[in-house]
Amino acid sequence: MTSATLRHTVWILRGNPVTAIAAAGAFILCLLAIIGPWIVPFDPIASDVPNALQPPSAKYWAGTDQLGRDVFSRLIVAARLDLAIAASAVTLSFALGAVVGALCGYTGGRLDRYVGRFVDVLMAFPLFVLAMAMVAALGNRVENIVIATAIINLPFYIRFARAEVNVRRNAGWVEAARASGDSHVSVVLRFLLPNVLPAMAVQVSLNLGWAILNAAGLSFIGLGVSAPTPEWGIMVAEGARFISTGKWWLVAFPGLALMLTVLCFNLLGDGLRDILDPRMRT
Amino acid sequence: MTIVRTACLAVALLASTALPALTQTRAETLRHVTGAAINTLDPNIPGSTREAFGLSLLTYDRLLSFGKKQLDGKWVFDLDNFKPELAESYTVSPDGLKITFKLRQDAKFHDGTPVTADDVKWSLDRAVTANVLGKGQLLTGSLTSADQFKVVDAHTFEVTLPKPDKLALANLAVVYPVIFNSKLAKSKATAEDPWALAWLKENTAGSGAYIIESFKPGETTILRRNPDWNRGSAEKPASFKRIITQTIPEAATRANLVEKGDADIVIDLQATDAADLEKKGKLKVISTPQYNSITFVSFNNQTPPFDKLEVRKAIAYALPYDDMFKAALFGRGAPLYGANWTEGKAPTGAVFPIPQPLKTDLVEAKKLLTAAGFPEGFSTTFSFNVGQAGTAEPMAALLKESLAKIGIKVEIQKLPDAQMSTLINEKKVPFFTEGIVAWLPSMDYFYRNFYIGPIRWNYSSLDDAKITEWAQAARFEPDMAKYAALGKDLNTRHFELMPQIPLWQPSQDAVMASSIDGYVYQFHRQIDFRDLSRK
Amino acid sequence: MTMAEGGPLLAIEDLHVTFSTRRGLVEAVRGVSFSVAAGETLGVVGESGSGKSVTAFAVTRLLDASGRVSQGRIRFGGEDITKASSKQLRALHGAAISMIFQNPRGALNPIRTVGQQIADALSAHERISAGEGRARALDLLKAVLIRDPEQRLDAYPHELSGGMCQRVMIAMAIACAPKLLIADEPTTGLDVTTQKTVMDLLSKITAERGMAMILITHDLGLASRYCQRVCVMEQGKVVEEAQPLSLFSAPQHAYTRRLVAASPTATSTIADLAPETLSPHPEEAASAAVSKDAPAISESPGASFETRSSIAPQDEGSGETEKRKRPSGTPLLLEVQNLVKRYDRGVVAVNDVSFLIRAGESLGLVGESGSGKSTISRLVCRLIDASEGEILFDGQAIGTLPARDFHRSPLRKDIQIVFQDPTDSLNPRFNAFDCIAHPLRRLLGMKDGAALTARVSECAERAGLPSGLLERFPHQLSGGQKARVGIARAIACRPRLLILDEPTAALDVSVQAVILQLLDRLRREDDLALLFVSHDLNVVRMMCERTVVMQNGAIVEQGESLALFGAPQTDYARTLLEAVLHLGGPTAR
Amino acid sequence: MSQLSTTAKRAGWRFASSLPALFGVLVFTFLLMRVLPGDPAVFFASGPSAGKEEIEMIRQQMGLDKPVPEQLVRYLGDIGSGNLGRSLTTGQPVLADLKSRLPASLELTFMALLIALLTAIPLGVAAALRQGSWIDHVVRFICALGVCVPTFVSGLLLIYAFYYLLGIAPDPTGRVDIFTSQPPLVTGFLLIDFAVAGDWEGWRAAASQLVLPAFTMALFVVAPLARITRAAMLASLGSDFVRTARSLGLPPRKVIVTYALRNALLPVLTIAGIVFSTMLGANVLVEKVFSWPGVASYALDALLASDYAPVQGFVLLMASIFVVVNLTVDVLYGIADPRVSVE
Repeated sequence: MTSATLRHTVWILRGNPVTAIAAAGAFILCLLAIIGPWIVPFDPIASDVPNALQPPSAKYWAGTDQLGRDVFSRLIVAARLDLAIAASAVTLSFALGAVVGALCGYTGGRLDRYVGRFVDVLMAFPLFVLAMAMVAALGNRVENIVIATAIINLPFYIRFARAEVNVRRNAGWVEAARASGDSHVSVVLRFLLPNVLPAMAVQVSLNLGWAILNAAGLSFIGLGVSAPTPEWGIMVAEGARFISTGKWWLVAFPGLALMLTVLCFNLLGDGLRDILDPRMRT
Repeated sequence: MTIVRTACLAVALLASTALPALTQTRAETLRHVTGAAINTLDPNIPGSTREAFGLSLLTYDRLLSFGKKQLDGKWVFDLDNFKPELAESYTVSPDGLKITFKLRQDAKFHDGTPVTADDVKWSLDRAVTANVLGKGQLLTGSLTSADQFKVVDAHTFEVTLPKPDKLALANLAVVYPVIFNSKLAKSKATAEDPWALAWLKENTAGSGAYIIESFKPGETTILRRNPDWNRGSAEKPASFKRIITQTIPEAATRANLVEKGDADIVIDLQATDAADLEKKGKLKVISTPQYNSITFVSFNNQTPPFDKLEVRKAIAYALPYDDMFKAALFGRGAPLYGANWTEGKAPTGAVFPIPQPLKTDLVEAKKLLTAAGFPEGFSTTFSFNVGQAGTAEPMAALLKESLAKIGIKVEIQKLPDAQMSTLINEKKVPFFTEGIVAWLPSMDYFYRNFYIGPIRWNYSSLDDAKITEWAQAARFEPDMAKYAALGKDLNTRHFELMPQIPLWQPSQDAVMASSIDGYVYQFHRQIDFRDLSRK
Repeated sequence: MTMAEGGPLLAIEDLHVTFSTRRGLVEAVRGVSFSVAAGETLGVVGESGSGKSVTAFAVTRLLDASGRVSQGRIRFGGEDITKASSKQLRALHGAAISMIFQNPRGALNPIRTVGQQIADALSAHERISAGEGRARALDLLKAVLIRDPEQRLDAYPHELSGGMCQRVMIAMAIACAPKLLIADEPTTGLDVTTQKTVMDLLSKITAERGMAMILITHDLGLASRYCQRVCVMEQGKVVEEAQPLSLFSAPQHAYTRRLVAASPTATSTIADLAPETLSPHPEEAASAAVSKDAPAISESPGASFETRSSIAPQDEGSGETEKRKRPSGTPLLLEVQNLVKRYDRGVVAVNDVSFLIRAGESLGLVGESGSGKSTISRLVCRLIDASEGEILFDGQAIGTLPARDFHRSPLRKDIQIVFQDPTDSLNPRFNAFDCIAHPLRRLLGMKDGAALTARVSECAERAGLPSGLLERFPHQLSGGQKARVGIARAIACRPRLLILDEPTAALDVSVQAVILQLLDRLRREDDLALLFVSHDLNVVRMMCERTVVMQNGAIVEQGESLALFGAPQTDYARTLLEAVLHLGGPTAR
Repeated sequence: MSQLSTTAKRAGWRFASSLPALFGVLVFTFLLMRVLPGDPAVFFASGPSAGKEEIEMIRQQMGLDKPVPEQLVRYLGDIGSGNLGRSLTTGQPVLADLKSRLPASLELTFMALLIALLTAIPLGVAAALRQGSWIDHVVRFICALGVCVPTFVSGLLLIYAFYYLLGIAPDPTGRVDIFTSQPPLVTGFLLIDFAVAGDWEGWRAAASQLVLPAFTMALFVVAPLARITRAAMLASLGSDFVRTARSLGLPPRKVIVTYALRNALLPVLTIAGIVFSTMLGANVLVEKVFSWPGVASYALDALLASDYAPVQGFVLLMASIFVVVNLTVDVLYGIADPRVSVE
């Protein structure tokens, strides 16, 4: 990041407190994901059945669950897994989608048509059902949830990268690179990709939240991460069963955590878009 | 700006439509909500759901039905006591090999045709001959061939048995041997489908207390009372004019509905909702331990390390029973642990399951595990299916935590229902929780169906010569004292071998409007709406 | 609105316009004053960033949200409209003052028919029925001399050519008979021939209807031909105001002098464009010192109102006669034979084109947009494959190696290209150093180190790029500087043939002048052959010994530049030449 | 005229080119279902004595005893003859199930999309007109808020609040109050059928059932729609033709609505099409929570039971709808934007 970009970023953040707050929130989240297990007041896994279903109190800030586990501690510890799921799913589809999409967008022709067909097939799928089917088929382990989420995200990244590269494929600097002795592949990888990555980074941060929600949805229908691992989606899904009996804290706090996280990433994505959008640089 | 204004108008319009629906006077209608779905009208079709079985009890009659008895103050079905349905009376010959039924003269099918012995013959022939579910069930009562059924005259019917079988009559009272309108059914039969399976799947040809008014699989079934039906106890039609069964997948919503009075009865609530509603006291909550069921933690006894008795026992002593019972079921059920047996012998043999003398004892568990050659413990997986996650998930978490204390590392596997049943059928799950239910909960029936042979329901893959021998002997043992003695040996042996760890019998929480009367816990864990009335 | 008798129609006094940017307030217009009398045509001339368009938008108060009039007064018809409410302004817009914009296609609503849009303009100020609107729209279309006006009424802008769109735009602007027409670069982006007809139409209409017009343009020729009075703007100020004849024949202000000199005429030479005798542009002076360290460049990156800096010429003026004659014994460098390029769906972009370039020779390729000249430059550069035909370079058939593999060819470094849009031709993520070093690394296999740094600096120096700018990224450079980076990159590997695809089309005239001089110098120093693609006939005439004229993918005429421009043989070449505007007084009206 | 024929040609071309995708979906789903580790025969052989025989019986019935390639060929043949197989979960032919359930899903999705559009477009326009102001930030925030609550949570909370606590919403038990008689079947869309029958009481009942689930779904898609509206509106407000309109003194309303908004709605149309197809497939959870008898919850139950035929049928249906929606969007786009031509 050059100093000019840095200055620009600072300017954007100053004019845009929402983005600044979102960035701070995302930073805190990442921090919690790293140090979470060492700062929580209770063991997030250890049960304490006599103290089950306690409402929030000074001791249990967010109450306790069915097994008497401290909801607050579980929330904090879950940050790591949730962020990991979201980040790895998005990274996977991002990496694959960017390269494939960029190649398609640059070369056009047969590869583009074939990949386009494949993307059409994927897009024509009801995505959530596809994710469900894949998790059901592969087994509901964390890595499979990640893979399923990545695959259903893939078409968007491919299309996005394809479109972004496509508008640049005839740019002067691309032809100049060819004239400077670069092969097509090297033009795509060393010239076009670095140029479309920032725009895609916006997509990434918007998608991070979506990936977390997707995992939560899978948990709700029983295809999520297995107990007793704390994970927001499954906590919300479990807590949802207690809404009717007024045990609100079981759904409210994980829901809030989920909400704040997704909110952070979404607002950050919006902000990133502003930072990276050259038209904003008046 | 027009758009904003239009949007405001639209929102206002939408909001105004969300007014409270008018409460209708519907005392004569019973609205039942359930999480599952009815999928066929003929309970014999392979793949029929429990709700389909429940429905068939209303649309069809059988020769007999179970009587009722009180168990701890709750009405439950009685395996040994029958009341006539289409049969007016029945006699069993002294050698127990011939049962003669006298049919009611006044019974008519829904289309007005009188019910005759020919219809009974055709229906029972179908149940033991066609590719239907009844076949497998009826053989547990020695009913296997059409030759055993004989029409004596229009209203007399005879069943012959190869051996005196205690469960023969009971088998005629379950859901499969329903009596079809044979004339109607035969008219719909084809050469490929002589038993009219396809037609009966979507149509009824019965004489039951209710007639299908509308049937939307997976959504709603509406039943209209059959005014001519008089097989109930009071010689009059069923009490409710209409019965609506609706599928509401979300359990919390079902609880809301019944609490708000929009639904009249529901039997598949989450334990937490049932407990909550009971505490509020507005509704009638009848909580009956399912005395014909067991929820257990099972091992595959053929798979190491669970082929070692000490390992199984070690785990049995390591489970946190009380916590599991409280966390998973909120204490709603009958525990099958914590009994006191003298000298390690089962106190009774006439019934199964009975509580076993198990308690949490980590020291003992560790000792047993060391004896088994696993002083450092081992790693394994513990599986349950998604459908049971509500209770199994907290249970599994506690189990994992507790077993970790004796060095056993457990990875929890939550499997989609179909996958779990497939794996169990292939005997590929080493360590898991499941539940079993016997429609005919006699002691030998349990042992024969769940602990013998390479069949799917033998969850523990137990293969013990003594249990096999004693269970087969008990089946045809006419002397109840000897039967009880065999049962005592079986129960004791079962505990000693520890093929599974029985945990509890969960309660069926029937939650209903306080005006509803006459609820009886039934063998198939569905409601027999013919019993119900509104005060 | 009452008109003050005898007073000017529009009077601007000491107008200041400021924009709020993140670096604070930027003053784009700094005290402009001028007036327009009723029926008069005033030209406002200046290069990009001079504030001429901002002035126009300030008059109509159509500035961006970030810009505002900070000082001064605007009187229209004697009334002060500086502080007019938006309602008052709405009454003025279209009815009293209309505007015509550049990029006419973009200025029309793409999803509304031409007739509807004209009717919209009418109904904004008059209560008229739909039928009436249509009828009057038709009349207006006839007035702007559109062919088949009945059919055009229901056409969408994309179905019309750029020239026709501009006519529609004019029809809309004059719909409510305004007193003043402000035409902001009305012909930029149009082909020369179209440019002429559109301007002729504008002057005819304004004359017929007694409308005053402010013609805002960067093109001195255009202003001289159509205006009665011309204001020259520089950096937000009017530096000179005069009759066109006197202005161009005897410019008073230094800037005007430089501008006049830089504008190519029918007779000017490369050396004339930026003679040393003229004082350089104040900001150029700083960057002119190529070899000096750390030039104090005051222009800031990314500013919309940046000034194009450039470098003063150094050793021009020599060899004017020498370059016209190349001995016929000079070896052939490039030989293009029967080149054809077909695209899908039967579009033929290049149709049977043949020409030669000798070593060190400069060949011009002229034609209007769509004539296939850019396709030829890419074909020759081996960026795309030809459908038919041969390209021989130094006697070798280079067309046989597919374009996809040509990057491995040893001849790759011998053929290099400079692109039209300097912004578009630089990788936004490379700084100037990397841009120039890239071909050296790829084609000459040079590794990072002192040698590479030295070579890059040398190229930059030769292209007139101060070494202090090498660390900058493209968006931190001005247009002229970016063009220099592009040239430095192209000459880095010392090619033998340099293809120049409209290298100065996106640049201001004064920058164009120095870039042209630079290219001419480089050619002579390296004995570089040039393929110079341009739509600007004056530039080609100066730069090239021989010229090829193209139309619709085929060559219509080729020959020695002097001969061709002096006595064109074909009608098309003649039309092209006639449409070229030269400095001078207004044409007879 | 030529515009119409161009659009028709374009639509036809698009349709033809989507057929391979449909075929791909078909085969892919088939294979995916076969990879599922659950054996439907075992799952449905749940009778108390379910032995090998019963399992075999079901396997035969479903044709699972044949090798997979043969199953695929037979399946494709069946599809060709319009037979989507039979669901074990409901016991009905899949085609009949889908036919009876699709209107429910469509009605819900349409309503949700309508609510979303009616919310998103004004929000997006407001944000664009006041770019950078607090309105812009508030809109951004509201949008972000909508997408960050899982639908099942917002659905359950809405039920809890509006049905259980406040009692102003009807019981969340499907499309219409069980005690309201159904209108005669015309389109399957209850709102239309009730209106056709002139039963306004019933119409009200159906509409009131629709509000909460539709709102839950709409909540989730307001964000992308508002976002694209804002962006498109900004682009079109900054465009040359809006400047032209201003320079001609057109009234602001006309400038904003006729010039800016109509152009800005073009990208919104595209996104709305995508949103519609994704919603239709992704409303599984909403349908579950509101006991809505739609196709998605039907497919979910079938999937968990490894009931192949309904899942395959559902996916095929969704893919077809995807194609149809794309076509519709194309045609609409072609009508709305004269620039579009055959590629």
